[in-house]
This record gives sequence, C-alpha cells and structure tokens, in this order.
Amino acid sequence: MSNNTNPLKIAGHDYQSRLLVGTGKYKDIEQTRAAIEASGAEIVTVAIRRTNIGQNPGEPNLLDVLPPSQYTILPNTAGCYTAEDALRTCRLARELLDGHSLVKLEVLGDPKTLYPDMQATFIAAEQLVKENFQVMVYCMDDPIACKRLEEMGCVAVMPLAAPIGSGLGIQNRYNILTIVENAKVPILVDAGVGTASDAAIAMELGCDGVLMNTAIAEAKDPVLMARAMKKAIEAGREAFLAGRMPRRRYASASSPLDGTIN
Amino acid sequence: MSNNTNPLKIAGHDYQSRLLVGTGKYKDIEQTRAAIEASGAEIVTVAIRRTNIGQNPGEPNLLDVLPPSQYTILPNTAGCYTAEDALRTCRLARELLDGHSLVKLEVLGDPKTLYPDMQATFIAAEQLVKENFQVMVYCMDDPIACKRLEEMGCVAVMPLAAPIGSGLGIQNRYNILTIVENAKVPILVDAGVGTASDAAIAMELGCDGVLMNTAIAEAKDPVLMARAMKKAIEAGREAFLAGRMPRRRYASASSPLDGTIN
Amino acid sequence: MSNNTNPLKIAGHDYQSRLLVGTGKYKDIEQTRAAIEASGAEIVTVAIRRTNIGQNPGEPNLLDVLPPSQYTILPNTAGCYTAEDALRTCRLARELLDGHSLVKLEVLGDPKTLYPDMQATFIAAEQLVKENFQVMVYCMDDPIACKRLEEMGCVAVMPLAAPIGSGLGIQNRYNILTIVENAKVPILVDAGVGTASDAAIAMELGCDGVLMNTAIAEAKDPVLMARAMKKAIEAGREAFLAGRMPRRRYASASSPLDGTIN
Amino acid sequence: MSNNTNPLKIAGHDYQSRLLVGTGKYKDIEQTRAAIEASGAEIVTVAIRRTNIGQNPGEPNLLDVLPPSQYTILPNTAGCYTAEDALRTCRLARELLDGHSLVKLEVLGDPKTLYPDMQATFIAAEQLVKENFQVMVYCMDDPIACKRLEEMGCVAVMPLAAPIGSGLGIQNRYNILTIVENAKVPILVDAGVGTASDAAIAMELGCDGVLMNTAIAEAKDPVLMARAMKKAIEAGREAFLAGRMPRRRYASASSPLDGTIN
Amino acid sequence: MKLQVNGDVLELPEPCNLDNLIQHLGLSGRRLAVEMNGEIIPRSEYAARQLSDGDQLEIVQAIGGG
Amino acid sequence: MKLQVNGDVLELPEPCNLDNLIQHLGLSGRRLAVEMNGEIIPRSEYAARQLSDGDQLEIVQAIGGG
Amino acid sequence: MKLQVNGDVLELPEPCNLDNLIQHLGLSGRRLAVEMNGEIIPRSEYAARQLSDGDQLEIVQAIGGG
Amino acid sequence: MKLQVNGDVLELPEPCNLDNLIQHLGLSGRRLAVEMNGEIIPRSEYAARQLSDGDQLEIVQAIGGG
Repeated sequence: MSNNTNPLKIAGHDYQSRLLVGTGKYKDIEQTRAAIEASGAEIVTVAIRRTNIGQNPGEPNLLDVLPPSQYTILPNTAGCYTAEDALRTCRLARELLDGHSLVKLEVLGDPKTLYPDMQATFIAAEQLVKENFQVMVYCMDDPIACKRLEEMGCVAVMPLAAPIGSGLGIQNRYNILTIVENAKVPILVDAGVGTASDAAIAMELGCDGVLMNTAIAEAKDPVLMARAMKKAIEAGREAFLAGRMPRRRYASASSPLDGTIN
Repeated sequence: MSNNTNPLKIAGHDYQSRLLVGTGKYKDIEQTRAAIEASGAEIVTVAIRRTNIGQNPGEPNLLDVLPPSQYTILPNTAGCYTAEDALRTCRLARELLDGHSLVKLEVLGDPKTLYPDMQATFIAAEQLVKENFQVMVYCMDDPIACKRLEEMGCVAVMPLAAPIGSGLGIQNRYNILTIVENAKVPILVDAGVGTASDAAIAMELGCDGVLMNTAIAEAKDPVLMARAMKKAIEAGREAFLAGRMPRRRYASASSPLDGTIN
Repeated sequence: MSNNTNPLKIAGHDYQSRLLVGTGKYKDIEQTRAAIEASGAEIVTVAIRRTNIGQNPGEPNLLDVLPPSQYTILPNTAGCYTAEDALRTCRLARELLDGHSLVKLEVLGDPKTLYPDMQATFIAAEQLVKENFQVMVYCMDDPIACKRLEEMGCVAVMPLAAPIGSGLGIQNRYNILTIVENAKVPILVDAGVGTASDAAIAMELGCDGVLMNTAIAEAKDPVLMARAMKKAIEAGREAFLAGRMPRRRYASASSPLDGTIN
Repeated sequence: MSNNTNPLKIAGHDYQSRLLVGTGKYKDIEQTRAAIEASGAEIVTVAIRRTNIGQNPGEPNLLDVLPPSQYTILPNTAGCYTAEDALRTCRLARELLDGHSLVKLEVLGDPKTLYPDMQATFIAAEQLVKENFQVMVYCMDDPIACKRLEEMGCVAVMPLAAPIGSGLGIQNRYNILTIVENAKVPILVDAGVGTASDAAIAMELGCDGVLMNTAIAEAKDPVLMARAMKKAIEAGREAFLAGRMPRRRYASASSPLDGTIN
Repeated sequence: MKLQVNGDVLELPEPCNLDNLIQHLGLSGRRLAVEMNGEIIPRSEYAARQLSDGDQLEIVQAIGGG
Repeated sequence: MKLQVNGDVLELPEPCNLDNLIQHLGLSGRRLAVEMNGEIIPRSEYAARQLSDGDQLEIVQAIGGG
Repeated sequence: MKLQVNGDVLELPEPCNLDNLIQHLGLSGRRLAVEMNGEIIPRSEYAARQLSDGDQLEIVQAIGGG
Repeated sequence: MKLQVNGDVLELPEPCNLDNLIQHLGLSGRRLAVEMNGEIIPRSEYAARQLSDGDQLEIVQAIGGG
C-alpha cells in the first residue's frame, strides 16, 4: 500500500492533519474545545478583535483552551475590507502571538458574498511578504490569481469552494483541479464546505487540505461532525493517492461471466 | 456526542461495518484478502460457478482466505438473466454454505447496463422468500418497486446508484432519499460507486450501507482505496447523524463582526 | 443545412411539433386556450372525470376550445392506482372521443411521488394493446422496462424526468440516453421539466419529444412560458441534429494565434 | 403576455438579438457568413491581425461579407497577454473601423486556460475608458471584479462560463446569478457554452446576452447549430421573463383528484 | 327505482332509458361517455337502453389534465 | 454410462455413486454443492446416490464476485 | 488627559504609562497586543511608554473566528 | 533604407511614403490600419508620411476571431 502518511508541509512545518478549522460560531468555549479536539486539527484559525474593556477578567480565554504550545494558531484578517486594515491586524496578531508570523490573509470585497477583493489582496499579500509574514491567502478560485499569489511568496494558497458559511460545496471543480495542477505550494480549499462528502471531494481533486468552520460549528452535533470531517479528509486523501477507477458509461460485471449454470 | 455506533441490522444479525464488498476483479487471492481486510467489511459477496473440472486441487480456495467463521458470505446470482437461473443458483449456494440462507438476488435485464429485470426480480424474490431464504435484492432506484420488495419480505433492499462497474456515483439522489424515507428494512446502495466521496454521499442521504466491488478492485492501489472507503462510509454515516448545516445562497461570516479595528 | 423538419411520427400520424402539453392547472379555460396555442402543440392531454351532475350546462367545455378537429386529444388515466381503473378510463375515453384509440396510460404507485406502479403498468399496457388501443405509456426511466413496453406494442414510451409537477428537470441523463439509444418507438420525456433549458436538454439527449403541463401552467406568465417552451424544444432538437462540439477540459482559442502584433 | 421584446442596450444602441457571435474557426468565409446569418446576431467579434504581406489581393475579406453597415463589428484583443498589447490592438482597431470605439477587451493570463489576467485587465480597461473606448470586457466570474469593471465605466461585463472553446457550460451558476443581481450594465456570458441548453441556462439566470464562437463553428452542422442557438437564447430569455415554476421535491398532480371513477 | 350515478344514489320512476336519464340530468348534447354496470354503452344505444333498479352508471367527460 | 457434468459429457463405468464421481474428478474435500437432474443433493447423501446413464450434474463452488 | 482606546474616549490623570492603563482597564496578565498611534508596542515596553493627551490606542486579543 | 514591417525586414529605395509602401505591398484599397513607431497613422496621412531607415510598422486587418 502506497504510503499516505506524507505530512502536509506549510512554511517548513509538518502537519499530520490536513483539516484546518476555525473557532467561530460555537455555543461556548467548551464546545469549541471538544469539536476541535475531535477534528484532530493541528492548525486553528482565530480572529483578532478589540478587548471588551471591563469584561469579566475571569472569563476563559480562547488561547487558554487552545494553547499555542499544542496548536498552531492561525490569526485571520476576517472582517477587513481594505489592505491597510488587514496589514494592521496581521501586525497586531504577530505581537499578540510573540512573533509567530503565520497569518491567514483575507481582504473582503462585499459583505453579501464575503468574496475576496483580489486587487486589495494582492497589495496586502505583497506587503506582508516584505514584512516577513508567512502568508496563507484566501482567494477566488482563479487559477491565474492563485499562481500569482504563489509567485509573490505566499506559503499556502486557499481558494474558496463557495461563499463563506454557505455550505454549498465546491462550485467549480475544474478551477480547483487546475489550481492544484499548477501549484508548487499547498492548495487548501477554504470556505464553502457543507458536509463530509464536500471535504472528501476537495481532497480527491488533489487539494493538500481543507479549512472549514461553519460546517462543523453549525451542525446539529458539532463534535460528531468534527469527527466525520476528520475521516472524510483522510478518506478523500487516501482515495486520491489510491487512484480511482475510470468512469465508464456502461456496466462492467464484477463476477466472471463463464461458469454460470444453465 | 450522539452515539453513532448503532450497528447495521440485517436479518437479525448486527454488523459494525456498513461497507459490504465484492470479491471479484482482484489481481489475485492475496490482494483480495488484503483489500477486504483493509475495508473492515464483515459481509462479502461471492459468485457461484461451476468447478473447473481437473483444476489443480492445491489451488487456494476463496473461502479458505475468507472463512465463513470470520465473514458473512453473501452468495450472489450475478450473471443470471432469468428468475429460474437465479433460484437454482441460490439453492446451490445454500447447500454450499451448509444451509446459510442469506443471498443477494440479482436478475439482470441486459448485458450492456446490467440493470435488473424488475419483473423477473419480483418473481424470484417472492419464490425465494417462500423457500425461507433471507433475500437482499439488487434493484432499480424505483421507490415504488423498493417498497414492494420490502413488503414481499426481502431483508434488505439494494437500489443501484449507477450501472455496475461504471463508477459514475449516485445518479438520482432524490430517488435514493425517497427510498430511504419510505423504508422499514435496511437500504444499501449497490453498484455505481466510483470513489470515496460517492460512498460518503450515499451515507449522507441516509442509506444504511453501501455494497461495492469495482471501485476498490480497480483502483490503482486497491488496499489503500479499501481503507479510504472504510473511512468514507464512517464519515458519511457520522455526518448524517450529526445533522449537516443548512445550505445558504449567500455568505455567513465565521468571525464576529464587531470589535474589528479601524 | 441538414433537414430538421422530419416530423414526429406517433401511431402513423405525423406531427410538426415535438412539444405535447397538458391542460390542467390553468387559471381558466381562456388561459388554457391561449397557452396551448402559444405552445404550438398538436397533441394535448385531457383527464376523464365524472360529469358534475347539475352543473351549469352553459359552462364552456374544454373540447369546445380544443376541438378534436384541430388537436389530437390524448386522454390520460391520471389518478388511477390500479390497472383495472386505468382500463375502464381508457374504454370510456375511446367512447367519449368517438373511437379515437390513442391514450396516455399512467398507473400510479403512490400519491407522494406519483411514480408509476410498473407491475400494474405492464398489466394494463398488455391488455390495452390487446383491445387495439394505441398506448403512449408513462413509466420509470428504466431502460429494461422501457424496452419491454416497446416490445409489448406501445406506440410511444414516456419515461419521467423527475416527479410530476416537481420542476426538477432530468434527474438521470444516462438512463434517458440509454432508453433513446435502445428504442424503435418515439421516446418522450414526460413529467419533471421545470423551465426551458430542461426541455432543451431532453431534446439534446435525443428524445423525440417532451410532454409537460405544470412548467407552463404554473409559470407567472404561462403564455410567455409556452412560447419559450416551443422555442426550447426546437432549439434542443436542432442542436441534437446539428451535432454539438466535443467537451474539452482546457481552452481552445477562437482567434488565430499567429499574426498578433508585438 | 409580458413584453419580451425589450431590446439589449449596449453603449446607447439597441439590439434585437441577445446572441453575439465570433467569426473564428469556420471552414471558410461562406460558412462564416451563412452561420452568422442563421444566428440572427447583430454584433460579431473579429480579431485584429497583421496582414499577410503579399497575400492574394483578390481573396475575400471578412468585412466584405460582414459589412459594418449591417453588423456591429466588435474587434477583440484575443491573443494579447499584456495590457500594452491590448491597448495597441484596440487603437489599431479603432483606426481600422473609422473611429468605431466599441471593443472587446481580453487580456489573457495563460495559454492553457485562456483565463483573463484580471490585474492586467483592470489596467487596460481603465486606460481604454480614458481614451474614450466603449469597453466590453471579458473577465472571471468574480462578482467583486465584475462590479469594479462596471464602476470603471465598462459598457458591458462578460464573465466566462467555462474556458474559451471548452464547451463545458456554466460552471458556477451562483456567481453568474450574483453578478447579474449586482449589475447596472449588461452582463453577457462569454466563453464556455457548448450547446443550446447551455445558452438557455445563461439567459434563465438573467444574463442580458451570450457571446459564443466555438459552439457554433465546431458543431457538425454550424448553420443548423446557429439557428438552434438563436432559438435557445430567445427561449431562455422568455423563460426568465415568464417566471419559472417553483421547484418541488415531491409530485404535484396535473389532473384534478376528484371525479375519478371507481 | 334506485340507480347509482357517479357514486350517488338517484331515484327515478320507471320506465326510463339512458337517454331519458341524460336529459333528466341536464346533460343532453354534451360530449359524454357512459359505463353501465361495467360495460361501455355506445351513444347510439342510449334510447334503447332501459334502466332498472340497482343499475350502476358512470357518466364522464373530458376536463383539463396533464 | 454417459453423464453430463457442468455441461460436458463424461463417460464412466457403472456402478458409480456421486462420491466416486467427486473423487474421480479430483474434487474430494473441496467445498462444493451438487445439483443432480435439477435437484440439490445434500453432501451427506453423496455416497448413497448411484449415478445412471444420462444424469445431468452441476457441481459448483464459490469464487470471487461482486 | 483624553485618550482614545478601542474607539472610545477615556479620561485619565497624568502621568500614566501603557502598563498603568492596562492595569486600569483590568487587563493585566491577559494575552494582548497594543497599537499606539498606528505603531505596534512590544510588550516589554509598556512600562516605558508614557501616554499623552490625544493618544490613539487599539488593544486587541484573539477570539473565536474562522 | 531598411524598414521593419509586421516583424520582417523590408528594404526599399528612398524617398518612399506610407502610401507608396502600401502600394508596393499590394495592399492598396484594402481595409487596413497602420501603426508606425508605436503611433497610429490616420489613413488620410499616408501620402504625407515619409518613411525613413529603421521605421517600425505594423499593418493590420480584421480576420475571423471569437
């Protein structure tokens, strides 16, 4: 059996899990912890937000249940609609995480679709690379743009499957396939996965991993769905490595034709 | 986390695995054994064929590597185009397996599609039930016919996803969904699965299990694909039980909107 | 340009239009008339129902606005759940239409899906052929069953695209394609078309025609939709005859590559 | 019946036809002429290329059979991989066509996909608008980018359905739908249509028109396919205006339920 | 006598033939078909067909349907 | 006597029972099932079953199939 | 003096350094990052950074997000 | 003098204007556009435009394209 334990390599680090998860939308911090543990994810995204002045200091902190010692914390720039806001957010994140420079860049173009503003994304990506950030970039499923982002020095390129939180699954498989074929850095599908088979399909297309949040957090049973996603990612990866059978329009018998009684 | 370890119940027996596999099309008997072990399947189908008179008696026998003590052997009627041939094959199978009466009935209508002849299938199913066989029946994805077969006393109904050995995946999801909603006996998708995500989709539709052969045997690496299928079936089952998020046409942010800097 | 005016031949009659329409669900009889005129249909289906005793005799009668002199009236057996009811309905229809023996047979299996009961359909079809009816038969998209109905002597076979009135479009294109390839009698897609492109797709698959009702009657503007359907059927037929381009995964320039300035 | 004869308005001109066609890939100039006539198109694209020095002067010229007096000639920048080449090509085209300033801008990113380089496309579009060109722009199906191009002053935005010449049909319907909903200028699907139903689907999504070349030129019978496309565009447009029926998962009878005999 | 017409009971004085019944029901001149005790009655025979107590009749017409 | 075994003609000296036949065919000890003239023969009866001219036999085993 | 902290105006007596402010806000010991007048302030410099009237501060933390 | 025309070198005797060149190339009367050293030359100016050694010309026409 071919070895399918080759790890996912991002910015020089090896990860055994190819499932990356967000930490938003959970009922509470305990459900967050339990779901992320069940997912087996090693990279978890967080948002950077203003402290609520005067909030109860005793309140548990996200990074207490997801310690950077155990998880790779991936701060994102969710909510940023300009390159400048994204840059400031990344700089704050790096200070917050003691110089950890891996960031997920997203510069949004519109609140209805939460699709990226690719022009602003290019500007922010270029500057972040200059400032020695290791940039994982959320982008359109545009093969030309994805290649450009790789050439700029992004450490991972993360085309969307469908709108963030839509759960519609991969809308354009040809684009994802083309992006994967052209890539020299990891390609992770980011956003739009709705259920386990969507994640498996992304991996069967040859993606190096999948980043999701809503599909787990908004399932009726997030912890069980997290476990399902872990298996779906592994199943899709192994199916990709195993090499699927060819599609045929007509049937092909599984049992031998000769030796039937009559 | 809701308990997803409820077993698959067929004819009064409990099975932990919801993946059923065929034993045809493998390179050799050792590959058959290894792939089936990797699949975790507990029910394996076999064909009933004339002994090759004068074959080397030392040649390993399928049932030596898949001992009925360890696996539930499911003899099929593959290759039968009449109810009568299917009946004779089932009777021989029962004698061959020391009275074990679980059979997979398929009466084929045409060698190009290997689709079932439903009229002949009804006739054979009715007679087999009379003769106290426990009938698992391969059939069209026709909700009315599937219900009829259940009413006749079949212990499991197995609508096709696509032509046997085509690897096209589920062609009509609405039919499978309707069949599942109407059923009181296990519904297993039989035939047409091509890769891991196809199996996950069948389970997400609420099927009780999936029976496949070509998708594993004709993968470039059958043993690795068998492992992928095991995980895909579990992933799809757990996703079904976990209750997927609703689909939305537009985006829904995973990170909170307030507290962004500016 | 290849001649695409070869008519649709059913039971020895030539029809210029390949769109057959139902007459149910319209706002009133005038809208029925206007929509059917706009559709260009020559064959229209009607239901056979008990006269409302004591209804206003002046009330306009469907056959007054759709005179059998101008339209081929196709009585259906909608609402029949047994072969016997379907037979009685067909006999009444033939008397009602002065011996006109063309009927649309449908024997339903279940009110939720309105899918045909194929066993009962076979029984009714066989008997109707014996009684010299010209049987156009509503059936599952089951290639084996469709061939059987042709062999029984049905003059047209009408597999469903999706449940009656669902508007979901063709759910299983491979089945329709296979049915068409095997057929010696006209294959008409019956039921499930929702909009113009669905009708075009049916024709591009090689179907000889399409029968629809809800897609027109439940459009916001039924008369305009009827006109759209007329064009869609012609477009799909001509595209089928014209022979579509091959699909390619990659691009192929429409403009010559040489002679570009630089 | 609602009026569906509202014309397509581009840069202040009214067009009755919503089908725009290319002039490449035909067998000869006579087939080009015949197919374009059959298509009913009023806007036809042409490429700008170096004259073949010393070619036979008697050779018929494309613009002789497609006189600008009768057709709106739309010169494209096919084959240009930089903004600069596209600009030079547009300036030459304007001189060639006596100051006619309507152009189809395409700046390509890669010869395998012929997908646009959106960064270069923005630069070229901005400059062309400054130079008073009326820019119809080929672009990704990216709702944010399409809105930006509209805001820059492009007179029509033309997202791709699939790679040029692929015939794969619309790959991402949600994107096209979103682009249409956001737009104040005409949205034309450009590239990727393969057969009549693909064109109808584009129009049903609310697009203002479709531009195609290969689907007609590479059909076995281009003239018949051109006619099919003309009808498909009208059918799709009328279906869009007529307002399709809602999709339903279950059946809805077309014939009344009461009054059935029994 | 008592007839069953389209599922309802109808009381009529004898003698009465099918033609009389159709007039009585106000259906004269309409395009109809009649099944009497499971048998189709040709239009031409309406006048000749005497009805008797307990006869089961189905009188149908064409209406809009798909 | 002439037997038909799995579609082929086989000539054997009488007397011969089903057990002898299976030995003769080198199939002893294998997991088999036998249909003789359309009837399934239980394994336990092989020795008791005398074969006679014209008997039709099907001898089957399980092989890989889906 | 008047400071702008996370978009709100905050009035504090001088002298006051960044460390004092964080204590005042009850955020001591929490994992934070601070941007002061557009510049990131390293944690090690909080005590050394005197605040003056009109300073703009952003104090952020990590929260759940996807 | 040496000109570059559509990427090829062309040798012509001076004096020669753009109009002469087009005649020389057998392109008179055809629907063309000309770019000379990166600048579009209006048709009306062809006769007035003297060519000189090293001039770069692009002469284009419309052809079939999508």
